[in-house]
Amino acid sequence: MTGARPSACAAVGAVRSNGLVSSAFHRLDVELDLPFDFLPGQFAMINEAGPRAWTFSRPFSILAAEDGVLSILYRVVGRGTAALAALGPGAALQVLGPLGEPFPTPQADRAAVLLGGGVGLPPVFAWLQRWGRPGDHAFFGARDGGEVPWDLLGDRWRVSVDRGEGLPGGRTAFTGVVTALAASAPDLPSHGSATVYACGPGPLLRAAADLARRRGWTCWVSLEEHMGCGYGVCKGCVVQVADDGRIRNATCCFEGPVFDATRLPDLGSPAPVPHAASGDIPPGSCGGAP
Amino acid sequence: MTGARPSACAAVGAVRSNGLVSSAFHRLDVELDLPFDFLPGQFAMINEAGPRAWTFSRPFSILAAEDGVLSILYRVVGRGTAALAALGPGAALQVLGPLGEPFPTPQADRAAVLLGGGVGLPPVFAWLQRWGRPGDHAFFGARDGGEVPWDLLGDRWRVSVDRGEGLPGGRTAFTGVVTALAASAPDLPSHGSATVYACGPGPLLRAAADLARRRGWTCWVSLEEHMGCGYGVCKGCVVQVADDGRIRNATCCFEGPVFDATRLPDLGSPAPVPHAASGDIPPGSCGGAP
Amino acid sequence: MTWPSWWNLEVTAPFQLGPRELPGRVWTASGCFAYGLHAHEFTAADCPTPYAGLGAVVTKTVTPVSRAGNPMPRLVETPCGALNSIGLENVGFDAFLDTVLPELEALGVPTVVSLAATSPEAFGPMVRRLHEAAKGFAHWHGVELNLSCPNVAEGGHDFGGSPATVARCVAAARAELPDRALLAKLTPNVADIVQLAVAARDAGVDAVSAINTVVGLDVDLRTGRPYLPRRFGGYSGPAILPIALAKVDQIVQGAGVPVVGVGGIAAPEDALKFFALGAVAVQVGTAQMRDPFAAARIARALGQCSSS
Amino acid sequence: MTWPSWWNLEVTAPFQLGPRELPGRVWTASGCFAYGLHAHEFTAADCPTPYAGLGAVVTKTVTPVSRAGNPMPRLVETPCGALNSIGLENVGFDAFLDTVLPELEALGVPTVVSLAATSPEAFGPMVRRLHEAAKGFAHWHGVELNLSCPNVAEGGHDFGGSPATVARCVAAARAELPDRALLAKLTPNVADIVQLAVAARDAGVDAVSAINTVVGLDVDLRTGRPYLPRRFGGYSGPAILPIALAKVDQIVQGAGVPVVGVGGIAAPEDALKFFALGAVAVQVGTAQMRDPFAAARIARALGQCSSS
Ligand SMILES: Cc1cc2nc3c(=O)[nH]c(=O)nc-3n(C[C@H](O)[C@H](O)[C@H](O)COP(=O)(O)OP(=O)(O)OC[C@H]3O[C@@H](n4cnc5c(N)ncnc54)[C@H](O)[C@@H]3O)c2cc1C
Ligand SMILES: Cc1cc2nc3c(=O)[nH]c(=O)nc-3n(C[C@H](O)[C@H](O)[C@H](O)COP(=O)(O)OP(=O)(O)OC[C@H]3O[C@@H](n4cnc5c(N)ncnc54)[C@H](O)[C@@H]3O)c2cc1C
Ligand SMILES: Cc1cc2nc3c(=O)[nH]c(=O)nc-3n(C[C@H](O)[C@H](O)[C@H](O)COP(=O)(O)O)c2cc1C
Ligand SMILES: Cc1cc2nc3c(=O)[nH]c(=O)nc-3n(C[C@H](O)[C@H](O)[C@H](O)COP(=O)(O)O)c2cc1C
Ligand code: FES
Ligand code: FES
Repeated sequence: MTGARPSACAAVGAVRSNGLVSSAFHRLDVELDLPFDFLPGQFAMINEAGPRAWTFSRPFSILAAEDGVLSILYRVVGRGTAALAALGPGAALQVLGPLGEPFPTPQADRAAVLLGGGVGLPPVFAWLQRWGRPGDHAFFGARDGGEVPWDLLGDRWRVSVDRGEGLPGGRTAFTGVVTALAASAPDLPSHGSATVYACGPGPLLRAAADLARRRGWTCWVSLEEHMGCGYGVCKGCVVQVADDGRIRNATCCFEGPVFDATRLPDLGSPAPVPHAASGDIPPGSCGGAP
Repeated sequence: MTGARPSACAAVGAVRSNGLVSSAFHRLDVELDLPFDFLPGQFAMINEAGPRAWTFSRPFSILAAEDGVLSILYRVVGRGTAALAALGPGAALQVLGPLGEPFPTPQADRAAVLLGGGVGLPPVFAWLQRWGRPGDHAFFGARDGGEVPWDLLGDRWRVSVDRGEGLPGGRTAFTGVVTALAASAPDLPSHGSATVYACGPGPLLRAAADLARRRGWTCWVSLEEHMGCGYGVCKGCVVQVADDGRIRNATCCFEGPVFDATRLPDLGSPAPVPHAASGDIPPGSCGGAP
Repeated sequence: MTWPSWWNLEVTAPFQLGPRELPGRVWTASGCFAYGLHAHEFTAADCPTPYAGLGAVVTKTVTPVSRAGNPMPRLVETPCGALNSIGLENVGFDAFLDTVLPELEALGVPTVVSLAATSPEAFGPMVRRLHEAAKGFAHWHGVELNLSCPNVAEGGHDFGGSPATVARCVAAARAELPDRALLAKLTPNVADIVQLAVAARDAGVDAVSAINTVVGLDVDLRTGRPYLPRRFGGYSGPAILPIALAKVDQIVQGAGVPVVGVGGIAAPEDALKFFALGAVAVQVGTAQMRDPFAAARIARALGQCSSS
Repeated sequence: MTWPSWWNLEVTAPFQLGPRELPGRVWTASGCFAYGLHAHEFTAADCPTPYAGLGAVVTKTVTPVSRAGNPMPRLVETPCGALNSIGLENVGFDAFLDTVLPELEALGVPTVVSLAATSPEAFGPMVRRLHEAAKGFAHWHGVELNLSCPNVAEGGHDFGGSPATVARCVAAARAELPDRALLAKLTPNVADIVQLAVAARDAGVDAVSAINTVVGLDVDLRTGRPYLPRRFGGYSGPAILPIALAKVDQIVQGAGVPVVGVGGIAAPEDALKFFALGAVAVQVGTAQMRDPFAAARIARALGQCSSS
């Protein structure tokens, strides 16, 4: 979609800093042993190094990568992220990245509408940092005011919260979902003249696709799926995409995570049609993959 | 042998301190959530708490247990002890103990000859602390002067080293094995009038048993075997003992680790005779225990 | 831990297993808690005794004649489990009946007796003698046939591998055991464990226990040779949990016989997984070696949640 | 790491396997590195490319017609491994021959092609077509038959479970493959893997690969139901290492056929254990998913030691 991706490296990292930047988001900065470049929307697979490594690394969108330091923003949701949150400075990590299809670069004639929900912030944040122009619009949604990484966001981002609690003094936020905030913004681009870049939970992506459809905007979404390898080799992360009116599996990690929303039946776009041929071996207990 | 053992507790511990006390010996002090009493020669099974626990806890002789703090002395030899050495203050441990048969208490008419080799020091050290009398003799052997925990030993212990290196200023040590140091000591008890308490590597125990045999002394040794459970239930730690002229398996953890050296064919005591009946099921792939 | 909404089993309440009511659904597994007598004076801050809330102690398998077991070393730790090659060291059936069983009864320990024999038909007389010796015992609840031993009379193959032999073992024991629970413990080292479970069911078992250990091997890198003197060992611990869950699911779905789940349980969540698949009870093996209170703690954790 | 004194194999030197010389003894396993084409531009500080020192990339199993695979989720992580239920998603044999294999040849990647089919006899024509398509290819070294798929023609049972069927698969492929190495990959989910290896040997295989994944299951505690939509998955990773070592040892001792060891290798020490038992080569599967350089790093570590 965007041409050449930077090639990935399997780097060894050392935690530089790791801690909460809001009530729910941790920021991890890792020093790497290799130069690391990325395009906004790409992600990295991260794991502990050594005998405590988990079977599978975990995917995290890249927030920034400067001077050999990779930064991510994460929420603790399970065992891997809990283990990550327990690491102190100096802890050794293995990092594979950058991976995946990035968000497209800006188009001269279209404003960008960035929609980030929760820990879906990094790819759209990185997009604005890299490609943002004065006329682009940035919206971020969180559960409540305490969750919002205010210092990171600065003034450019308009913020929505599900519940008004935890808003620090001097900050304002819209109460409601982030797509409602965006839809109600007075300065929104007109019909057909914007591109949406969205990352966040499923309902956000569906609402974003819907908003874009109604306004005649292009809409790029970054999906999350369970991942095994993150670099396209295991087929453990497939999502259904429509190609030529047929639905087929695409790897979220390699063909995605960024997709054109109109290709994704799960976002309510084209009507689902039957799967492409599944071959002549029946499903079931299959070699190495029962 | 010594009557009632204190009953064991399955305690939760928190590391109070953990660090080197010589070039090779670490001392670990653990605060326990239960009162903990022991007899010298007993040991504890120690493991990390929580999901990082190893399948099997590791056995360590008890150096001391005072005011709810258990102390052990250990050398890093493999993965469990390496993991132990990496734990800092506050780390959670699971501790099961005290376990096993302790060293017998002193006999009025016999001097004690304590022989400790390397990390075999704790049980004999604890014996001297608890039961020691002015006429008892304490000998400790290490690989070199740097390995010796001088501050812990104080003046009471006579020290031997394999190699003279690493001797701190003001300290003296015999060069040779610890049993040679003991045998050459000018003030040794006469024939038949001493009891040896020994713990250390196999060659030390064999030499101790041999010395005792030649001098007509009683000899108690503390054995080390691989252990699974440490409390007698898995039969994973058997040693061969002679009973009534026949050899049978005894659990090192429950019937031992302290044994009368004359019962141990492996220490060159009685001549080995055939195993006791092995039942009518042949050895081989056996239920849960192939 | 937070408990799933579907969970409503009372694991520390009595339940019926064949002709017998057992006091609970969390048991210790054979061979990992000896005869259940080594830990009764142990203390812990959070549990009164290692038996608290237990449905049964399955005693170490006893054989007609005592056994000295295999040479040392007998255990290898692996990253997520262990291999054992104990070789069924046990005191023998006579000593078990004379000294062990009466002590368990006196202590009030709910007991399931694990037996192995040299031919299928040998189980009948063993069970009959057990029945006589334990007449009137209130805490002896059942027998578990350990069918993973070589069948001497029939060429040394495992009893456990052949459905026909499993059926003969069960039938012989059942004939002498009208009033206690009869379990057959199945080996996972077969292509189709459902066939074994069906055979056991048809021969009259009240439940099958699944699984015994999985055949494994570890190499001693210092020598380049297998670490255990007999090369192979029985693999147990958390590493085998997914294998045990698969076998239990196959049996529950395919054989319609009650299943006692064994294999890899180290935490309450692990036990829950077996119950979720339909197991009527669970056994804790390897984890009991590390912590004599493991099964009791799991029972307590699961019991608290269902009663809240 | 320090290397054991008995170790003297040159794992990064060419070795003969049947009619073919392969460039090394550390390979990637089928299904965990796709077709070997996703990582060739990856960099690492300590390894020039993910292929450095590799003896072969065993490509993802391809079937006569492309497959969409199983529904998501397809993977579950367990404490020491993972379950997968990919369902053999693959591009199909035609696309493989047209686009994948020529690219591997152009890149100079040593390749072993993994094939599955719907009947034993279908392997013959597949191998023949492969042979024609790859005529003159210098880097295509062999074929691995994935015999763990349901045999449609014969009632849906796994090919891999029956020695007779294994023999027919091997014979069909061998007849068309005089000049490349032929391997049969065996399933561990049987009572006696030696019989399968003997059948493969007698039918003319050059080596057997052991093992494929072990049947496992995990429960989703939120729902109380199996986590994978098809209930069962293939268990892989460090947890299965002792099982794979046991199977490899049984085959080496009992079947006298060269063995390629697969299962649970994540570190050089793990690979060493297979070589210690007599394996002629090893394959790295699950660990390759976490680290595209896993096999290359293992080859490098083992290579350094033998050449020092
Ligand atoms: C391309 C991509 C980019 C991502 N970027 C970020 C990011 O920048 N910050 C961040 O905090 N998280 C991000 N995630 C999600 C993150 O990978 C998961 O939260 C993490 O893998 C969970 O690991 P765990 O071991 O803590 O949880 P687990 O114990 O594995 O799972 C806990 C819960 O999370 C769900 N889950 C697990 N993995 C995923 C996944 N990959 N996608 C969706 N749900 C999952 C599980 O179903 C379960 O409900 C991203 C995911 C993808 C695919
Ligand atoms: C009753 C008893 C008391 C002990 N007291 C002490 C003590 O006070 N201080 C101390 O440092 N150590 C003591 N040990 C030994 C200690 O238990 C082992 O060093 C420890 O278990 C090794 O664990 P690891 O995981 O580091 O090594 P592993 O990786 O398990 O093994 C490393 C090496 O040590 C050997 N080994 C492992 N376990 C034992 C064992 N139980 N006995 C002998 N060799 C073993 C292995 O064969 C291997 O060569 C005692 C052992 C016993 C049985
Ligand atoms: C040291 C040891 C000894 C065992 N002895 C027996 C035994 O005598 N009889 C038996 O039926 N199972 C025996 N087993 C198997 C266990 O009862 C259990 O089936 C197996 O270990 C799997 O459960 P786990 O993973 O909880 O240990 C033994 C297991 C271990 C680890
Ligand atoms: C995600 C995944 C996909 C697999 N696909 C295949 C396959 O297509 N063909 C095959 O023969 N084996 C397949 N396997 C099995 C592996 O090749 C290997 O035999 C097994 O995973 C054990 O090795 P490991 O523990 O190193 O992963 C697959 C394994 C995994 C984890
Ligand atoms: S995670 Fe492996 S293919 Fe996407
Ligand atoms: S270690 Fe289990 S019986 Fe001694």
